Amino acid sequence: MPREMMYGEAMATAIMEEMKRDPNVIFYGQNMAMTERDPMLKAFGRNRVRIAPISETAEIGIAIGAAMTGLRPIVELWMSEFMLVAMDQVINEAPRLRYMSGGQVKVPIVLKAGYGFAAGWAGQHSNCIYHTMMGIPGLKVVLPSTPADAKGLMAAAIRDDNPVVYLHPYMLMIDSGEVPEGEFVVPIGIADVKRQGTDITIVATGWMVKKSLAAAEQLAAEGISAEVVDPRSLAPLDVETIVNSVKKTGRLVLVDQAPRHSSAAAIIAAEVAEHGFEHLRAPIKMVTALDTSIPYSEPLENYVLPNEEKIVQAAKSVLMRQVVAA
Amino acid sequence: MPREMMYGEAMATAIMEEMKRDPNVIFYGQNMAMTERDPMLKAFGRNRVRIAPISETAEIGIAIGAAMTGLRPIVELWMSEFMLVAMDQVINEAPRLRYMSGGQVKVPIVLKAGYGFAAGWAGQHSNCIYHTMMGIPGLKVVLPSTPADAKGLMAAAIRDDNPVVYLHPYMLMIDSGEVPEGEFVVPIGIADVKRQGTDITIVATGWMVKKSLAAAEQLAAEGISAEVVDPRSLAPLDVETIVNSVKKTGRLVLVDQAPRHSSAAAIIAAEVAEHGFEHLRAPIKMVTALDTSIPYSEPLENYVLPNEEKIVQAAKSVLMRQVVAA
Amino acid sequence: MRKKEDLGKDRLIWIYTQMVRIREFEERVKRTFLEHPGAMRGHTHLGDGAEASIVGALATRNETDFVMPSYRCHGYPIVLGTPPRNMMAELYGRKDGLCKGFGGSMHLADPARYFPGTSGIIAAAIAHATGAALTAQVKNTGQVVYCFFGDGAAKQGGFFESVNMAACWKLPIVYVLENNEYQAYTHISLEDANCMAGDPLSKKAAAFSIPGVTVDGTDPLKVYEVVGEAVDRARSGQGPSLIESRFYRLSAHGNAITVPPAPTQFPEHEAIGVYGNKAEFQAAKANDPIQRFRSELIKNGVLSEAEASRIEQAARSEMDEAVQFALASPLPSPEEATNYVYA
Amino acid sequence: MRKKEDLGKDRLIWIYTQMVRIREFEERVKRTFLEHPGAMRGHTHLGDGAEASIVGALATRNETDFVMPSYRCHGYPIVLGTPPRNMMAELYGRKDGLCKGFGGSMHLADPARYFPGTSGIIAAAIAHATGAALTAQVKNTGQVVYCFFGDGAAKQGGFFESVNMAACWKLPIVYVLENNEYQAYTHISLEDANCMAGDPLSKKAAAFSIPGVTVDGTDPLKVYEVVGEAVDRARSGQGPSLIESRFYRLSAHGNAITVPPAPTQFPEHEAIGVYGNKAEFQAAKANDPIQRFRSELIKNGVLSEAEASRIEQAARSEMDEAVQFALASPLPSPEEATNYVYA
Ligand SMILES: Cc1ncc(C[n+]2csc(CCOP(=O)(O)OP(=O)(O)O)c2C)c(N)n1
Ligand SMILES: Cc1ncc(C[n+]2csc(CCOP(=O)(O)OP(=O)(O)O)c2C)c(N)n1
Ligand SMILES: [Mg+2]
Ligand SMILES: [Mg+2]
Repeated sequence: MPREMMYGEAMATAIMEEMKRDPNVIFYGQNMAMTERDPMLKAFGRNRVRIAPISETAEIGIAIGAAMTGLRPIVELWMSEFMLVAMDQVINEAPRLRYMSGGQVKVPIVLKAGYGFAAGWAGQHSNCIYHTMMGIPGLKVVLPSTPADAKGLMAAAIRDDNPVVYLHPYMLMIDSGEVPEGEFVVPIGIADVKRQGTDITIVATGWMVKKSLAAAEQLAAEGISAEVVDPRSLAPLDVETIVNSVKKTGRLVLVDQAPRHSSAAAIIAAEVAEHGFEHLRAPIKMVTALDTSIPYSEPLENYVLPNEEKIVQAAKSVLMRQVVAA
Repeated sequence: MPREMMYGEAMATAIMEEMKRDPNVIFYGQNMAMTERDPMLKAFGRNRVRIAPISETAEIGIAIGAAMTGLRPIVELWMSEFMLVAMDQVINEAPRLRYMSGGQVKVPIVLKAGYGFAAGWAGQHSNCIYHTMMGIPGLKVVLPSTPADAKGLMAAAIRDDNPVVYLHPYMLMIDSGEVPEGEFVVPIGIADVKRQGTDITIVATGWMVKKSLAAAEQLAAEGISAEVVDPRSLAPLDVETIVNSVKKTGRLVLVDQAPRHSSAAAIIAAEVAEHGFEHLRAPIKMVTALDTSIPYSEPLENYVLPNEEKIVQAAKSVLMRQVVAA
Repeated sequence: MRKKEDLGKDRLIWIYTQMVRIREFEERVKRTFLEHPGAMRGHTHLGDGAEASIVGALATRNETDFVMPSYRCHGYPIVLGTPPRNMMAELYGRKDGLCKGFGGSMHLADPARYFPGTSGIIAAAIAHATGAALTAQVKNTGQVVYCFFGDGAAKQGGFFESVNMAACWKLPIVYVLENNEYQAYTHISLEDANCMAGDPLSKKAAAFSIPGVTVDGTDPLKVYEVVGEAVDRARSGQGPSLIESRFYRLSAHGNAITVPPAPTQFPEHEAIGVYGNKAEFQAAKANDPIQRFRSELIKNGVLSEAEASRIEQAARSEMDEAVQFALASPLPSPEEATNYVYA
Repeated sequence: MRKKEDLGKDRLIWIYTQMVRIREFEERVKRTFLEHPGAMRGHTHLGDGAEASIVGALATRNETDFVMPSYRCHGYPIVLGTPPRNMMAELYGRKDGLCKGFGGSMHLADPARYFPGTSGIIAAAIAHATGAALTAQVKNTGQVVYCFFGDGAAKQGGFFESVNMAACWKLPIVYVLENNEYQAYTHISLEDANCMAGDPLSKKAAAFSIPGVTVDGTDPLKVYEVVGEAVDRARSGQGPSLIESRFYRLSAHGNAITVPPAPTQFPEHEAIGVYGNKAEFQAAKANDPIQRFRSELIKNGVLSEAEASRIEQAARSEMDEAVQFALASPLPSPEEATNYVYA
């Protein structure tokens, strides 16, 4: 039976359930489980639930070593940018140790981090850094946009035998939705069509899914039927579902919270330009953050980030373009 | 008067000349200038040429702080992957401090690093990590493919008032070429057409330029005229020159030493899919490393990396495809 | 060596005045969360409790010495002479903000006053500060760098790397480890190995064979002496020192983290809100460095009760005016956002 | 506490045998660069000079204890019982290599023998080793982790972060800092603040309030005692120790870095090649830990000259055979490259 819950609660529920299911799962990070009142701590004790110092390199590196030797650690990192001090562990250790050992070890870790807190956190706390983790063979990256996906992908990430970066948009933390109770696993690597449509495909991730769905409503009011596809996992990327949508609509807008060249949008656009080219009836269009850091002041921040209006405009401009057969 | 020199010497020459020109330029890194016989040390002394411990975070962070207060540091990092332990300094500090201060400070640093040493260095020393640095507003990334560009772009990087990551392909270190003597600056952000052609555009960077030029010769022998474009700088990216080439040829192959989704190729493909779509007469095709880490053994490594043969095949396959107007 | 006895009356009053100005600024900021909800965005961190440490340290400073703290950065520029009105306008995200509304609370910068900028990433600025010391050394300017960072930051690798390099290169820098007992919501006894062993954090200095001293950071004059010695050492080419300044953060780590438009305010201090330890917090309050220094100055005849009140009143007016200035300043226009990306 | 006097004759001979096997393996590898140029690709680093330290440390080990060194990793698995033929085949990039040709010299792994794998990035594996200790603690297995890393690595932030966490969590791990006087081409006196002040590197332990001891790493029995105490401490739940083991690397840092197809070989040791300090190198050679331990054992009647020769001959044959095995093993087929990306 599904139950209404917030995104944040959905993640916590999945962690709690998976820890009950598998005694090898452990969970630690900074500023968590400070006191004995903490529910995780109550349920699993200090051996499996720990508090860490501000030491991301060690926190992640320790998770890797623990995973190599039989545990399944989840590391709470809070904001994905904090991983940048430990990026070697994330993209040059965790995903490569198995390969370099000729398949002898596995590294089942989950790195959990929020991102894109577009609420005045300014230049160093509001960014999207998933581009640094895409195209790193061995590493998986998931990015749920609904409470149900948040639960199901967390369960999948914990059960996965590979390192998984689990990114959640801060802006969705208190959004509510129906979440299946009990065992519920969303397989990693399968995109989800969040809204059916026929005239144009909008591909978006995270918070941008919400914005794209809102834009799709606006477009619908003007008689335009937009399909909204959420890859849900950036690595591996479900190119097939996206190309199938483009096959149907012939037009593609990509929405991404990151600046253009650090966006997942650009990667997806490239895949479609190679594998879906024949179906495109107009140029691809990317709606991304502007090429600036994220400014503090609200009007500046709003100006830089994608929004419904920009998405609607982009969709319309693509629909107005006719392909000129060369 | 140009003079024949190796890539490595061209870089060193530029550093030497710029240090003579500007007393604010300093140079340090690990395992350099160990003894008084070092030519840089002889010329500039221990105050401006230093040896550093294995502390990339501090090395780069110190460069940033020195740059904020009036110096122009060049940091020798040897292999670009070593920057991953300090990625916060590279993409979340250096390029953002100016913006966050409302334009009050500037951070003129050069981070010099080799990359892609495809010579059995295996999973952690052979990678390309430029994708982590693209789309970071405020950060410039250059990637010269010839000795002349190596000199001219180093000079430009040192003179630039912004943080510049200067990446040089290890595989080109002892390649020779004509290099102008004395003042020679290649502006950052201008692509170079390394070979004129009419049938197909090949865009490639670094070592892949050499491979693409070789592939173009093979294609020429079969009557196919390939244009080879080297962006030279990945940030900012000269989309215009690339689109102009596509305008002429109608077909595009992108060659990149990185796996598909961490390649610059994908970013460029996305730009062309948006800004050059009407000129494309066939799908874009990317020739990248396979989706694996780089294996140690030679036949495995060869299998994973792009080579002339793969480029030639890709070019031919694109030429065989006819656009199907939808 | 500097002795607190050498500090004249004016200087003592200056120290008290700066402490009060910092406190009043922070109190004003805190009130903003009630008076103008939503006006301050993101995450704001206050320096109340740190005043004696900040001002005692900076009282040793030469006019061109660099000051480079962490993201908890309001206190320092106030001492350097940065107009609080521009600081306040920055926190309000206004055009007349110190950083034109681009940086906010965590990223104040006033390079003209030797305050080159701050970082929101833990310990990142320790390396930047060390770099400023490199500039001073390379250019032989005689400047010293005052680098401030938290007890939590002393668990980040970049801290160790930076201090080792400063020690190897004998850079003119003083590292002030501000031990306020907490890193965000975590008490230091849960995450620092020195502390867990009952040792002072200044023991970390042994890792670099540099002087390491722990000082009572609630007493500005003790801080003055200890930092003064380290500054003299740095300026004379003998390299860095590590000073653990112990005091207590008197407000919560920062305003509550909420998703807009949900309102955000400063919650109770973690000692109470998280650990249920009222006694710890009340003891710290009872030891408020400002009250203590005030009593001392009055007792020693440096200040009369009336003079003290006048100083406090002036600070209150100054910070009131700062808020009025901030409120009157326009928001930046959206298109300005594309400025300042490249130099 | 373990005393070297308690080591029986068999165990002493075992120690000598393992030391000789490591040396012979490394000599064989070095010769490969002359005998089969191009066969070993990338960068290869040898452990000659470290034998006494490696074997003395591992002589204290229980059968299921984890061993986690840096990229300079050939010596350890030899002691653990990993067949040198598979190690050699790995270095030759063959199908029968320990890692099937995927890892090479810097990335040996033999998890079945409690050798989970290594990293080519400085200090990265210090955190991994600490993680293995976490597994041991969480699962309460009684295992201890032996973590080896270089003097250079002790300047990387991840080292400090890891040791602090191990100390806070009282993890069962022993950190052996292998001070071989060089990080690549740089002498330690140029980059370590302790060393520059004339202090031992074990002083870094003070940053975590854990025991820090410096030991003569050219004497396996001294290492045995000092590491043994730290291991006992770790196993009994008292947490980590830092041991600085001092010895001298007897070969150059690694084979020369060249661009293929230019040949690569081991250059002269940096003491000579870079610093022109022949005396330093010759003194280290004269103090070769293997020769010294051999003489000692013979002097003490543990070993006869003939027995010693037999051990050496056996090691030579074993490593000769390893090379033959490697040469006979096929190269992997190209398409295998896409294996092992995901579990
Ligand atoms: C690398 C990194 N990790 C985590 C954080 C989140 N964070 C922000 S403030 C803070 C606590 C810092 O504590 P401390 O250094 O003691 O400074 P204080 O706040 O007490 O002044 C943390 C963990 C961060 N900003 N950067
Ligand atoms: C983060 C990082 N920086 C730089 C390097 C390059 N590097 C490889 S080995 C080495 C020297 C290591 O010295 P040490 O830790 O003393 O170990 P040793 O080689 O003496 O055993 C360096 C700097 C690296 N691999 N990783
Ligand atoms: Mg603190
Ligand atoms: Mg060493």
